[in-house]
Amino acid sequence: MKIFERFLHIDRRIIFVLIAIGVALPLIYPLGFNLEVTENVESVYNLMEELEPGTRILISFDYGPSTKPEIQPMAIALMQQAFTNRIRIIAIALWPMGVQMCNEAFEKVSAEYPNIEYGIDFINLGYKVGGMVTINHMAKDFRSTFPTDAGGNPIDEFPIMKGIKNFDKLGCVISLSAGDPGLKQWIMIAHDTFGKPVVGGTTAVQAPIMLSYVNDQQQLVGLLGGLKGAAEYELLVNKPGFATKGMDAQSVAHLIIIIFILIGNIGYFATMKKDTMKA
Amino acid sequence: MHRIGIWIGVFLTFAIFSFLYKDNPFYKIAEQVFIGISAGYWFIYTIYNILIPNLFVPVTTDLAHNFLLLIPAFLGILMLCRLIPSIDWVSRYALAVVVGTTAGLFFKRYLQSDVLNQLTATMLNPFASSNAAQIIGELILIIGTITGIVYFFFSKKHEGAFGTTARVGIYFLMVSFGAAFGYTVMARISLLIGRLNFLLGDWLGIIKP
Amino acid sequence: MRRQIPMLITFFVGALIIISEFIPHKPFGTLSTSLEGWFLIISGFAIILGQLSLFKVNIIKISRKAPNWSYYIIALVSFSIMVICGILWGTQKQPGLIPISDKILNFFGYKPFDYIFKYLFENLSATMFSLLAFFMASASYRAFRARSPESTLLLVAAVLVMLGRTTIGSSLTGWIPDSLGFLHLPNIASFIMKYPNTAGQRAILICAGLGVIGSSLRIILGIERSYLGGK
Amino acid sequence: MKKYFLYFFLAGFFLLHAPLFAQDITFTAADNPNDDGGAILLEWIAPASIPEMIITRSIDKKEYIEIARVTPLLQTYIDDENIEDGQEYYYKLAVLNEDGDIVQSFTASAIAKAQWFNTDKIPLLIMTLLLGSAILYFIVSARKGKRLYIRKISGLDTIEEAVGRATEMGKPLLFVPGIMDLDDMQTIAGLNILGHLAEKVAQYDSTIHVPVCRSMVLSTAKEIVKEAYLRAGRPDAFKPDSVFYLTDDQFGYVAGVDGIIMREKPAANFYMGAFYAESLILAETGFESGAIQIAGTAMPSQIPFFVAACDYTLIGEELFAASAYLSNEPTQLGSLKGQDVGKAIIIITLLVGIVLEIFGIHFLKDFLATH
Repeated sequence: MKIFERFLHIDRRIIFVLIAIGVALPLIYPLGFNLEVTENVESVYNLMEELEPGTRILISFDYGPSTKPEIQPMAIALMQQAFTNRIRIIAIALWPMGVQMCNEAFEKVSAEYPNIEYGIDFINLGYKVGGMVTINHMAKDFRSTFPTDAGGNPIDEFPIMKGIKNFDKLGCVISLSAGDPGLKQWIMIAHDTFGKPVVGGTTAVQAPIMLSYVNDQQQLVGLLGGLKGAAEYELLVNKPGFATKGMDAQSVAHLIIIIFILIGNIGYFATMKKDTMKA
Repeated sequence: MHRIGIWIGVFLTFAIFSFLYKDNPFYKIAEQVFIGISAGYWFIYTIYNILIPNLFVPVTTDLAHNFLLLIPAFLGILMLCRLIPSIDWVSRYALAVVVGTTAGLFFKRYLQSDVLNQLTATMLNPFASSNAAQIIGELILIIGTITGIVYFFFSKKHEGAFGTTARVGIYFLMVSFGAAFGYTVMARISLLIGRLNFLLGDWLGIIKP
Repeated sequence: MRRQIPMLITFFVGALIIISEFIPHKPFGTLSTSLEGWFLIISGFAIILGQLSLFKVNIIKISRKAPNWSYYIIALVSFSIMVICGILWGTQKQPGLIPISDKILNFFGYKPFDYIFKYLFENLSATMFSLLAFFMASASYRAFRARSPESTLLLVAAVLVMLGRTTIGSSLTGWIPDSLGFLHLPNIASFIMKYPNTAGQRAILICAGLGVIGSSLRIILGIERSYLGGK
Repeated sequence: MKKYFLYFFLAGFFLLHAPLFAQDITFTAADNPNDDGGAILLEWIAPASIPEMIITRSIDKKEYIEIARVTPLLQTYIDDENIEDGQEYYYKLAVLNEDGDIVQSFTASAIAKAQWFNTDKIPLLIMTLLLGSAILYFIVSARKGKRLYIRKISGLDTIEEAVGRATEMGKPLLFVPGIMDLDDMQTIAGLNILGHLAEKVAQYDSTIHVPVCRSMVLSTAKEIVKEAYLRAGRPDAFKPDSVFYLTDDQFGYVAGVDGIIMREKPAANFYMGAFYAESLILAETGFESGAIQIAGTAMPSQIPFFVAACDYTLIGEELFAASAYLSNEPTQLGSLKGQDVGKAIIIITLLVGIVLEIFGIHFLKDFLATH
């Protein structure tokens, strides 16, 4: 049974090439599988829809270019939903690269919403170090944590910041997070200490851990996990974008990996049986 | 310059992908550029977004109200003394403040969020629902959480009924590791989709980026 | 002096932060708030320290002609270019020391700092992590074997989640009638995520949480001193 | 005539709506609880049909200034603009109609003050005291010399077996202490295990490679291996080069370690410490080379790869337990024992809570859940 031994020793470069093709082809020739919206994504959407026009929310950009493909689509879809409903966004970043991610998302979205004005409907307050400690500080004294926006202009100059001294006047907190500091810290401080509803968009790596917080204590109201979560959200706000486009490629790549896992295991069991028979 | 930028990006992308074949000078160059730029970015953003607005501006414009900020400024400078080996021990004073604050905050926040709230979130009445899947699910959740904690119990030998409970616990842990594994596959593939979208869209223009 | 005073500082700071949770009254509440503000500034210096020591380590490696030393020059140069661009012309939102001329702005389309970020850094960083997609695929094939009941459970859960969490999962089992809806792959994946996965993760969270509590307590009380370095 | 018609209409509006509002609206002001003063909590219950309401504030009941425009759905507003403790503030809640005219108003007043104890935090305080004292008690008793039992961690039995096998085969062992610095507890735990492993290596006269990626870890790991050889009575056999620095970069380090695995084909690989994405690359290369692999990490997202590709994996807290078990250090043992008491408390509370919930008694759950 030589073939089974072959199964065990496929050159990894063949796998590399197959994965690359498996991802590239569906991008060029979409297959058009349909998408189902899951419960946790819907909770995020509903929370946002229930906010009254004019409400201010805080979005924290806790990621960088390394995870941009997964999280940027969420940022864009959330911004689109907020601006459609006249929800105002205060953006901050716990990762320095988050400032640029936020700028890029805003530039893209604001082109569709000409009425949105910086300082009234949206503000980018820039990056602060310190993770959990800094969140705790801004929850008690927001204005001394953020004396200026990302451009160094005092926040008193912007109408959107009027009366914001802590989290009291925020509708909810959203953390778009790729790790630490990120969503976990926001849950611990913004919800568990100061009682603000928190929702999150995370990389798929983070999602299984964060699901423990989606519970009847509402530590986390809802969660967008990875590209799939982003695609579902694009579907809900009815603005298909990068994530929706990537779903087919994602499916095919998963299938390829599953097939290789099966091949590896078939080879393993077949050769093991032979070994034990010999013994 | 947009086009040139794209070409630089493509070159760097392939330089890093060449690592898949084997470690080589192109990869090493790209890696060092990455490290250098990343460090420069952190440096600049820390100065513009933190040290200037939160320290320099308040202290220089209104010292009377902000003189207390000179304390963290002093501690920060002590922190930098770590670069000079002969007096690097003074950085411990600054480190002590940082570590003390973190330890104090971690103590209460982990206790609240990861212990107390997780505990109350598991206090469920599984029979409250009429949906069979939910009843089974919540029973699984309760049993899994308790047996999982039992697995991490170190002051008792895993034998007899206790050992069996721990054994059940490890099975639950394995399922969650499997789920986490599946999700990680998903994450990494998404990043590759992002890259190919750049190559096929922004660079080659085969698809709409 | 070199160890006792830092330990005392840690004790007072840590204790104050914990006490302020229960006693919001002055001075505890206000003191802990100020301390957290200081933390932000000191951590800012810590980041600067990190970048400067990277600079220093690289210079040492180059001057000692450590293996591959020539590559470290590249890191130094890119670091310096980034810092100089940032200080001179500033970033997208932030003005720098000298006003940027329209000529440079029109030439690059962005400020130089942002140009480097957008075209060099974003691509480098994104590609670095997408490498893992390939390693992930080959590792799944070569190392993931159903060798024991434990690893079998892990594999089965992984495969179900991988199928259920993509569009292909819903297409594969889309024909299943509603009465057997629980067999629908996305529903199976959701069930796994919501119950057994959460049970396992929660057990880990609670036990790791207790671990953090234990180590924080040891640090505050000065029993655990490894963070001070040395013996 | 038109004018009269309007008056008539307005009067009708008031007659119809005003009493309805008055019945349904309550408005209260009180000190915002559990803070250090400077804030007043305003609460109202009002029918959702009201389009807008204005809150005004006064200190002398004469001059009122607007502080916010709110809707019935919001239900609460915390006024923390320039509030002085001890001063009485008077509030008016004015109900507007669709045209923006004031239809009716309600008054309330309150004095802000700081609290000495945050009553929301009683369960947290109880838990803090319970856990804190349990951990401290066991640390103190362990330091006094009390023997504390820690169960054997199954992966650790294989250390001796792996060293024996390496000696037989004439192959080295590989130990990777993670990619984080000494400030990570996992690195320290990993190095404690290295100490034990190195002692066995010295006894069996085998060889070990320890590549590291942090300069601080380098000096500490060298020290630990040297001490281990000394304990084994073989200080002469210690080779300082066996612990060496590769590079600080994550992937550069992995490439280096991969190279060692492929060239030297170690009989056993140990990965003990804090790992990120590189865990998978290391575990895969090691698996291919056919080595016995033993891993330990508390990084939740990396455990799956180790579990799948290694023969034994210390999962999460097990890493710290192994470190305590091997180092036999009283503070670590005591702390672990204290945490176990915490786990026992949690399981018991959880069981009681579930039973109470099943019988429809929500007291315990409500008490512990602060929000």
